[in-house]
Amino acid sequence: MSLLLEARELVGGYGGTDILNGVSLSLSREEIVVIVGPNGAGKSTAMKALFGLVTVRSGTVWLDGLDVTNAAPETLVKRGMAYVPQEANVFTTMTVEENLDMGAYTRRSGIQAAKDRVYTLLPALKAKRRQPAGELSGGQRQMVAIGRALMVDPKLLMLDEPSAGLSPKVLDEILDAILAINRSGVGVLMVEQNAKAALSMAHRGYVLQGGKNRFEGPGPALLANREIAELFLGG
Amino acid sequence: MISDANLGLIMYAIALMNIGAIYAILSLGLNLQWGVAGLFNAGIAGFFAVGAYTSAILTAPDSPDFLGGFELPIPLGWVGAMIVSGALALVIGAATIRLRSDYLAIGTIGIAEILRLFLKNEEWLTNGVRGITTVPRPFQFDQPLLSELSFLGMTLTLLLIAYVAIERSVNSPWGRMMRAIRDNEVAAAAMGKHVERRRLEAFVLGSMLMGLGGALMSQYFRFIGPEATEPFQITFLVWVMLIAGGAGNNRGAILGAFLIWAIWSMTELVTRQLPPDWAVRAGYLRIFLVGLLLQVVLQRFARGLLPERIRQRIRP
Amino acid sequence: MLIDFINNYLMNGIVLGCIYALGAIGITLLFGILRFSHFAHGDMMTLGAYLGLAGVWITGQPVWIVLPIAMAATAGVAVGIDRAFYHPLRNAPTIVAVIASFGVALMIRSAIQVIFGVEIRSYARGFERPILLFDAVRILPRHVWIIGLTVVLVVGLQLFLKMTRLGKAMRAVSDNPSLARVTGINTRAVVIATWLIGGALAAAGGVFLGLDTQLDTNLGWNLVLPMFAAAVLGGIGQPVGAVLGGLVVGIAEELATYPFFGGQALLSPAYKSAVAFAILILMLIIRPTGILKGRVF
Amino acid sequence: MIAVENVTLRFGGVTAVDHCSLTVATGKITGLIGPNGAGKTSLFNIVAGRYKPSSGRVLLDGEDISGLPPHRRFEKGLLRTFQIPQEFSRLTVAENLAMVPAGQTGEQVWARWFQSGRVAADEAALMERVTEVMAFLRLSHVADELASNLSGGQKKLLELGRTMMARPKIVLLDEIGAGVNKSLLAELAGDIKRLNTEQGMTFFLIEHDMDLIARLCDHVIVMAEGRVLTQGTAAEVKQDQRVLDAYLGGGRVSA
Repeated sequence: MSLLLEARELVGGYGGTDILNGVSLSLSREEIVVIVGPNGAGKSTAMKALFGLVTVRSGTVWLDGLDVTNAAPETLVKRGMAYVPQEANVFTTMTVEENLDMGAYTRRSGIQAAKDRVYTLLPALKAKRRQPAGELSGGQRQMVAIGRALMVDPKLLMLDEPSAGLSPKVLDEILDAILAINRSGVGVLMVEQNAKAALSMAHRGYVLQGGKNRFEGPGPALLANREIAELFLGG
Repeated sequence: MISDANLGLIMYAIALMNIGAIYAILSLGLNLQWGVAGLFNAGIAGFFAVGAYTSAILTAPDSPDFLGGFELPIPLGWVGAMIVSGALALVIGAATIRLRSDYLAIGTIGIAEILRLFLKNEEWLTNGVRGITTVPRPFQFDQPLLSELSFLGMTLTLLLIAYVAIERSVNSPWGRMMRAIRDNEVAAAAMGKHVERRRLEAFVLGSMLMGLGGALMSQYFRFIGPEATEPFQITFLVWVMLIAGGAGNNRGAILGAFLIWAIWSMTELVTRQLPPDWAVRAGYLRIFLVGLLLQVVLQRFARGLLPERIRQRIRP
Repeated sequence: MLIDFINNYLMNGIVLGCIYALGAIGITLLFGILRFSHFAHGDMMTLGAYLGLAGVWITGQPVWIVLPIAMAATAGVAVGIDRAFYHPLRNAPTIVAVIASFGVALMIRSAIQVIFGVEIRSYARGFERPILLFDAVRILPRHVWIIGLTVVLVVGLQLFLKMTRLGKAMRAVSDNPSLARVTGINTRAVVIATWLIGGALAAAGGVFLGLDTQLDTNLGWNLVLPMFAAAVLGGIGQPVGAVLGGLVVGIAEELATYPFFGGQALLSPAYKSAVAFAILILMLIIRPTGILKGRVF
Repeated sequence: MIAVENVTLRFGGVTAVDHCSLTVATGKITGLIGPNGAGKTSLFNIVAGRYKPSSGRVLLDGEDISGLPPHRRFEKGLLRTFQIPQEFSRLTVAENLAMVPAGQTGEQVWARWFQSGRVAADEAALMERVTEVMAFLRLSHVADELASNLSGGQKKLLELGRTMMARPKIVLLDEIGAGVNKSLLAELAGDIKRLNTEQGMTFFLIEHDMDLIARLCDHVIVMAEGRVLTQGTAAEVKQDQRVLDAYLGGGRVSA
């Protein structure tokens, strides 16, 4: 099992203050890996650091064996990394189809094939493709955001709290879609507040606290860990 | 005895100081608005013109060409200028002050442009394009040098009063509150400050100073015409003065005014040497260079020569 | 009566509206993408008009022929100005760029004044016989050209924004810059494209105005206010809105001087430009998002 | 003290707060918890006057304050802090605190011209209070530092410091704990408790740290999807299966 992504001892943050104090994680192409942890643990920051949105002051990120520490998002997208931010993750004034076109901005060919693949994986989008994304519901927007990210045929899909603000039913649909995407051969890295739902579907999980790794292991095992449950409700 | 050449030079230097001091008053007004309260006034010329015309009409002798014949004492001309400019600022500010600063800029440009049309077209009031040529000037003596010096004494005194008054307000809880509003209006509102009203205060006060500047300028030249409301001569130059001197610092505002005015006028000495058909163009070249100077300042010395002081302590 | 209204007021209003629209599109696009009010846009129109004049002088061709050259040259200058004066300020508060744009406005204008002088000029133009429609409506050929070319430019721009990769990327950056970055959109290319389009359309507007009236060095500065009014009216960030806004402001300015009641003009022609200001202020107070729901400042 | 009645807030197509009703009792510390996106901060913004609700109303001591701007609510004794610290970046720490108290003589623009002595006297008294508050929050060593140079945790303290300067009747605390280290947080909690018991200050706070919630709050309201899910004491809420689900995960049990 070759590693698609490996990050070792990341330290960094915004401006002068470090939020990450040594985060390490790895992921293979077949995996769904989830990062959980209490608020302020540095989960989203860790993901942004992987994607070049937060400056990494020390530590290294490898993508497919290549050092991509602090590479620009544009470069990372071209190398097969796609990122779905937590908020404001669709172009609201553009139609669903145009959102997908934007996802394909870095590629020159195979756009139609990529689009067809997205519509197969996320069939709900096809019916809405001429509608402005701003008019869609929260769950549908999340689908558009994921679809937009898939347009580059990424090796790695990173999702920042895909469950935020969604009802449990819609969340189930999103998680099912993520499973389908993973089965089609895309590594998935997710940050989630909703630890139960996320860990139950993940191959592996990392629990962060205070900008550091606290626990790691297979999803269900973490979920069964009483200490981790305590961490969320205050330990 | 002073030789004629030296006398000319001295007269020139005093004139430079006189106009510099008037610009310094304008620059102080803009500092109150932009440096302290973060209000983007792009219509300085409008408030300046209103002040100039108000004072001219109030103090000039009767004439069939324009409204007037009040022949009020000159200080009343200043007061009138400040009141009318302030009232105008109140009206325009009430409409636009809660908007983002770009909009305030558009709003104030609009007012300035409409005023320009108004002053040019309403001949009964302003004598139209010919302007008012009988604005009285205080301290007129047989000796031109004495007249100039006395006028300078007056402008410097007014500048000093304006500086002390503004400095006291800025270096007080009021100034602290204004800077807080400038930095973060959401938080200032949450801390119970009436953001819109306070901004309006700064806007009106600053505009009153601009009106005073207009009144002084018209008295100094004994003339006011619509070309004085050209955006370049007033609005733009004052902005360059404040930015170069240091927005947020009253001394910077004054320094910037004298400095930029000196640079501006001295380049005129050079262009005056050129043959006449070149002189006109060289005049525009000067404007170009001032524009370039602003760009250099913005890019390299964004905080000005005398930057805003931090760690201010309010002392009695 | 009605015919007189159409011939002397409505047509002029539409032509003026087209000119405002061409400038307002640039203002609105620049605001959407670079997030600052570009107060030098009027003077960019002046530049286009004078580059057109230079083209006429040099080539001896009518201005219609040199129009594309003037547009291209102005677009190039716009990109250069961005590089020299706005790009270095990209990380500063946006208001700094606004101040810089005032300086740029002045620099463009004074450069033109140095090079071309301040005399009023015009493109050589012979006497034009109006085209008669339905035996009553008279239209000047140049007005037909101006309106027609504006339609072509606006439709072309709309197709570009809707159909092409770069056009869509421009809309995407305008919609959500941080998401655009994450998506891998080349923001530098988008910024350059915005300046090219803004500069080219401004040049067209400037040439049209010079053609319809005369060339003077304050031509563009006098348009700034109505153009901002048009952009705000249409909704900031909305090119179609800017066109609508331009037409509304242009027509409103002309109609304001029409003697609706008796023989007196509704508003003295001297105060025409106050109409734009009134529309602007009214709009800001009543509906700051504009007709087409643009961004609120 | 505060009653939120059937309040709804929509942004475009998204409903952030959905027919939410709740009350905050006078003299108590009430906690508001819930997963991200549950509408907690939106609700705070409505109570503080930043947003107008799409429907419903907010009462303060029985008076409808739905239409009042933030500064009028402040005058009525309602104060909020911000989740992301909203410091006055170009003011020093001391100035950030000193600007808070309302009705300072020197807030009149002409006060320093005609009543300089009184302004100076007021200022001296004010500075004593500022010094106290800074000492209390361990900010004395950065008193003359620009607020923008503070660390995230120090900015949180500054937020709390402004609250202390204002002496309001009720304080809305938006995640005062995030980014503050544990030992300091424990002391902050002690301070909040003391302000509550000794001065009768009412608190309404959003917090993720359940520990802090359990220690401080008399009453806990759980929000999810824009509504109140359940409420009760911290212990009660912690046992509620719906809360465990909302926090630790929704309906999904298998994958």
